[in-house]
Amino acid sequence: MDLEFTEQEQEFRREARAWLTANVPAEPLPSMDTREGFLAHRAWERKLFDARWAVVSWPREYGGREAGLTEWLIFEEEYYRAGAPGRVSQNGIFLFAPTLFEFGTREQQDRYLPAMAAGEEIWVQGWSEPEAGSDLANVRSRAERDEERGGWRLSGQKIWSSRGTYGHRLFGLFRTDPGAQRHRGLTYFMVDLAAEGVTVRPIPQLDGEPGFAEVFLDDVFVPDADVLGGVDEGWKIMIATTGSERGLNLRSPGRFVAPANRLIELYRRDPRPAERDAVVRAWMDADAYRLFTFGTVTKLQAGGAIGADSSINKVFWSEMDVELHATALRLLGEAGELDDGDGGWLDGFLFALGGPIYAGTNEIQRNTIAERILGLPRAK
Amino acid sequence: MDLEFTEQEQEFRREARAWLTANVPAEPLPSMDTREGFLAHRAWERKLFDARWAVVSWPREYGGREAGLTEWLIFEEEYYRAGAPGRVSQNGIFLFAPTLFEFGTREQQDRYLPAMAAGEEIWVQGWSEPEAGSDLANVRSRAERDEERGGWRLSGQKIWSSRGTYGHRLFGLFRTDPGAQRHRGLTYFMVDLAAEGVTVRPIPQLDGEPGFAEVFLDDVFVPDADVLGGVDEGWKIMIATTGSERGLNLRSPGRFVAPANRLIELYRRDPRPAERDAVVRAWMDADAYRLFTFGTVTKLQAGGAIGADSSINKVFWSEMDVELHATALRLLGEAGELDDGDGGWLDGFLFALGGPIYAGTNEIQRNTIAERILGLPRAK
Amino acid sequence: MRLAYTEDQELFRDTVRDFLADRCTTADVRAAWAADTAISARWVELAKVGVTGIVIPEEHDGLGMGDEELAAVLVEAGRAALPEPLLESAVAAGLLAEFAPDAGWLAEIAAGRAAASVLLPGQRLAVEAAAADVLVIGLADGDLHVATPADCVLTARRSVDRSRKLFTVDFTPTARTLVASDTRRALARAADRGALGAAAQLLGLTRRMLDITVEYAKQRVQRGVPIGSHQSVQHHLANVLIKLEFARPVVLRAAYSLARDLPSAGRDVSMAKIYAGEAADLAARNCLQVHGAIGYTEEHDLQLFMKRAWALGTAWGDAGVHRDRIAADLLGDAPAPPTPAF
Amino acid sequence: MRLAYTEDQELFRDTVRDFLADRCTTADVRAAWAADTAISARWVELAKVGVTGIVIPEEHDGLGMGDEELAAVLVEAGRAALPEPLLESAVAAGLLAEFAPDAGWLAEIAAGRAAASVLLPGQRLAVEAAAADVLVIGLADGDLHVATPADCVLTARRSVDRSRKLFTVDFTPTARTLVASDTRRALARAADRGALGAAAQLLGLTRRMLDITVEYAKQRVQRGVPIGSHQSVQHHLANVLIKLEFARPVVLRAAYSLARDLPSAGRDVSMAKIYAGEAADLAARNCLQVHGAIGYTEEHDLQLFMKRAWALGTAWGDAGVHRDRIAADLLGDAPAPPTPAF
Repeated sequence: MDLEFTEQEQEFRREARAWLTANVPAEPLPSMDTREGFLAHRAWERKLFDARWAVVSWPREYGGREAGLTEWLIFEEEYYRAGAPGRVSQNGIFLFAPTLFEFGTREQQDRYLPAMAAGEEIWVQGWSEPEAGSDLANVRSRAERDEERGGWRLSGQKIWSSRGTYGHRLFGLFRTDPGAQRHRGLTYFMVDLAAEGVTVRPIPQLDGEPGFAEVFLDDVFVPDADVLGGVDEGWKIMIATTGSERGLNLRSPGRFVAPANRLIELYRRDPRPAERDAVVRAWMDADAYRLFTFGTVTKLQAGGAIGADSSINKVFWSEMDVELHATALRLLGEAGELDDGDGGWLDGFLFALGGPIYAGTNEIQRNTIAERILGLPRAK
Repeated sequence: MDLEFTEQEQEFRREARAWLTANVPAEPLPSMDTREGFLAHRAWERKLFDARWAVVSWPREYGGREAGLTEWLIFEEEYYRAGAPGRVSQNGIFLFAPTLFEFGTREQQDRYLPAMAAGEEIWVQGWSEPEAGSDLANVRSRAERDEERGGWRLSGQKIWSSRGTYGHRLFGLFRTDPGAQRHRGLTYFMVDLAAEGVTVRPIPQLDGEPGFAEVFLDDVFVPDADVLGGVDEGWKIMIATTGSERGLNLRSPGRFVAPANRLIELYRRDPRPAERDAVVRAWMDADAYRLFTFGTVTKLQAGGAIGADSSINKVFWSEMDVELHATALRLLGEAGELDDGDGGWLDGFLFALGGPIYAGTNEIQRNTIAERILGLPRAK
Repeated sequence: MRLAYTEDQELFRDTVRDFLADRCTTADVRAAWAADTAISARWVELAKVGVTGIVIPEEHDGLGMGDEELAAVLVEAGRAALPEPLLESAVAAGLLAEFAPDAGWLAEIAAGRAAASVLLPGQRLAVEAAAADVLVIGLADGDLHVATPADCVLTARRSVDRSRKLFTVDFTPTARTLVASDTRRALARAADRGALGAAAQLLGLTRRMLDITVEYAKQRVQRGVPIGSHQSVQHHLANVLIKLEFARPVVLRAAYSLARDLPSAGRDVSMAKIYAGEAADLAARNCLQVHGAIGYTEEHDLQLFMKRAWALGTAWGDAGVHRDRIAADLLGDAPAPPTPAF
Repeated sequence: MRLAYTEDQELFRDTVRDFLADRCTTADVRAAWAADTAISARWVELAKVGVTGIVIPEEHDGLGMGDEELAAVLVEAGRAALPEPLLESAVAAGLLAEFAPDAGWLAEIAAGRAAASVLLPGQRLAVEAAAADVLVIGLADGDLHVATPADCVLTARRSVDRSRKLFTVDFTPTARTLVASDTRRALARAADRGALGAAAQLLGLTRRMLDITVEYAKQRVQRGVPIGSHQSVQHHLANVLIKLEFARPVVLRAAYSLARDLPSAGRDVSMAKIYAGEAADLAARNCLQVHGAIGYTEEHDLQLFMKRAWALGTAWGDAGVHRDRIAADLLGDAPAPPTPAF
């Protein structure tokens, strides 16, 4: 075992910390789901990009630092420790970009990655559909061939698309083979949300802001150049992306270690012994999550894969996050119900409540754990 | 609302308390699942019976006091408060007797109830079968008609029969119509365990004692006089009995209020603040259970029925009982693992662990709550 | 021994329930979110049903009832997520009836021409402090003041539940506003009434969240079956019902104890607040989970009830405060062994 | 950064696992239940594999390894419910190596010719105190004694796990038995080794209970389907796996910290004991529940592992003790803000 960081990693941490200390805005930005906040967050992304901190794990040519997993985790720890703004480009750079790197053509990568990294184009996921529920194989939105123009005509409806209200481009699956069932006959498309035939209906979330949207597509033309990977091969490509969504990439331990430490401070300022154990629990769980992640990194660096383990991960962090924030609200006592209170704990609580739902509900995750890891027979 | 007891009820309580104070053995009896303890517990039942405390809610002619529900609850509170021995005749007097009162002939009642009430004959339930699981409609044990001798020949296998090791008589369902499916064609029999063809295999429980047994029946003759209710009508009769098992009768609040109060004493003698909240929780849950029960009594006295509410009841008390005893073991610290420790907490813990399993697992109870009370569609 | 409301009490409760089903729809609740005050024309109508005067003596045109009836009605208020400050006004009215019965407010409140709010020692936030006609303010030293918003500097605060119009109150006591001293015991009792009332509302909120979700789980079909047929959904909702059914008699008993000022009343109320709070908390969590993303939207009605539940879980003493009180009673230095509460 | 055992460590662990699979079956565990002592002929065989001498220096014929290797092996001991006092002997040997290396016991233990047990300040029960050849006894004043059972009055006590032969120890210290004073720091470290070792065993116990139950849930058919296809069963067992997978790296880190005497070692060990204890506790409960009545019998092997889990959850400081220590560290008066443990 070796739980030390290398001198190079420590230097990387120092550099990140110094830059963040100097550059993180003193006042929180307005919510990224308001028009004003969306712009402010994009400006912040630009600032990160200019200092080469927007996409640390990407190749240098696209603005990254080719950081390894450990360095990426270090950056995330420092990022959340500094209280830096949420990442408005998150679904693009963490969720979609890995797929684009793996399945996109060089031309597609050149066309989209720089603007994504710089916060110029915000990408929006187009997975769920109103009738498909959490089962993506039920996708009904369809793409019809338009030979004449050299592309496809997309129609249908996507829902729960985060950043959809103000975002620029959508990635998602559409049925190209109407005769095929379930996960066959699906193709992965990139769609310009400014194209003719696209209508976006913002959906206000629990916090009142339109954090996600419903996207209606009515005969929207998408050129062949915006098909990702092969036609009818969308499912396997999507699987790679959801692997990222549910796995290591999106939920770095830094996201939880930072609020857990803030929770400790909150308690020390105004101790409520009745909440002592809950505070200790929240801190320990964040710490355990960090250790678990380093264990996963160790496995990956030895050539292993995450696979269904990501379901274990997702259940743990999503439930921990709710408990952590609920504990903070209890510590605040009477002020726990205030939405204009200090520390943004209520916002954090409302945000955390989505965790057990999105990216596959925790019920489905537990089925996956039982069936794919423990080998139990399929649930009826 | 009226949460006072009447003067008559209070007098009943005083009388019960006085008798119990004078008569409960100073030293705990040996486990009722040892041969020695079985005899000692039967002797205790006899003593209760002689003082007319064995079956307080029964008619006077069978040794009871015709106590109403409230008085019965008062008696149970005093009984457990006094630390009196467990009831070795419990399955007879609480589980089987209500059925015998409702469906038995006068002759059957006269034949069996006095010996049951006096602890002379211990009754044993014959519900589960090895392959039937928790679904009693899967009963495979069968009864074949013996016209010549005027009765039936029973064959098959019953399992998890509490007190089966030393008990005298078994009540249970056998299939009298081999062509009928599921809950049809079943008949309710009373079987002498000393009869030819009966083999009893004791099964040691977690505490090491043979608290239940497997009962093998090989062509056991049972006369018509020992059929309870009509032939092929066993299911509806059984339902009445399981209503008792899962409902109010078996789990009086006194069973939990007494140990909850002992838990408070344990804490006060040697406080461990880390367990404070768990102790408070255990006491509150016992108190809430008492209130819930009085609410049920109020409903029953107004002519209502328990019905599927008994599932709510069962889940609550069984899980509370485990937590209460687990808390006590934690309070004992290092001594928590001792089986020869003071207070019998470990024995109580092991006993409590059976609660979420028997009389319909808590998983099945939750399905019942969802389907029969909330009206959700049947689980797949 | 009878642990249930009387027929008269049930009749009154049912009247209120019917009124609210008609006059306090979720659209009405949303309207209160958007308004500056949640006190609307409905206040006078509530008064006509008798609701604003439950604890006001009959000589001041109230119903002269007590905590049992108040709790029964507040369950219905919770079920409807009624935006008006019914509880706060009742707590204030109780103190007015005891210490300033002739100040003229009681009949006004009973008639729905005035609404009251309250600030007790330890509280820093008052509901509807700006729109209320009268503010009853108890200080830590036991002084009781009857003031108007004009006597205070009010700062609006935003609750997660936008229908709760909260204010921090900066109040300078004067001889004019002082109506009584040495009221600590009455103030503590008022706080218990507040906690009981919050518990009652939390019961109603739990029931409503459960009802909404059971309906959804029956209707919503995925992969060809209603989601309510999944065992995990069934167990989520069964667990909510279990919590609710065990909280209900605990709240009922607390109302009984408080109405009679029994020695156990404080502990009984604390237990009620804890149990009802836990039921509502679990309901919010499990019902949201069963709904999935649709429940996470502001468009869906579930959020109205979840947010009220979170707010009331915190208000009038959260679980930690009440657990401390019970622990002190059960485990403290007092020599008396715990006895059954009745 | 590498949070995993080395290849050498894994090789050693696998050797022990294979040995135990062969030589410590559940029948063997049951034999220990029935015997007066759980120290059997297997002790010499364990010594041959190196297991009794893991923390004994090489110059005394041990392997000269430390807490990491000890923890790795104790996971396997837990998986097998090994009845011998491997942990207690190792804790004793560690103290002997530090304070009485030349008393002659170390090589005897390493060779399996002797077994040791230990009693630390705060403990009142010692495992195998009668059958052990040497008892290492630390007193609250910091004195360390090396005694034999003959120096003590022993009273046998009965553990829920009958393979744990427990005794209360009545010991009168003498000049003859005293080997060192001022050993408080070493005694505290020894207690941490004990807690870490218990945590490691609890991991193995959890895994074994889960394996037994997954197998049962696949095989057992009710109403025509294996019970493992029910969502409630799936979720019970998934929850156990989640607890286990998150406890595992916590225990690993504690072994790392303790092996290097890092400043955070005490807190890390406490966290390991808590997480592994909770995993085992949930495993016992859920696995019993999935089995139903058959799991409630003494005939079924599940009970061997449940009972060991309950005993070890209590031994070496239960969750309350360790939570108190972590809370003091995180929330106490010390000014340092909490930092990541590495």
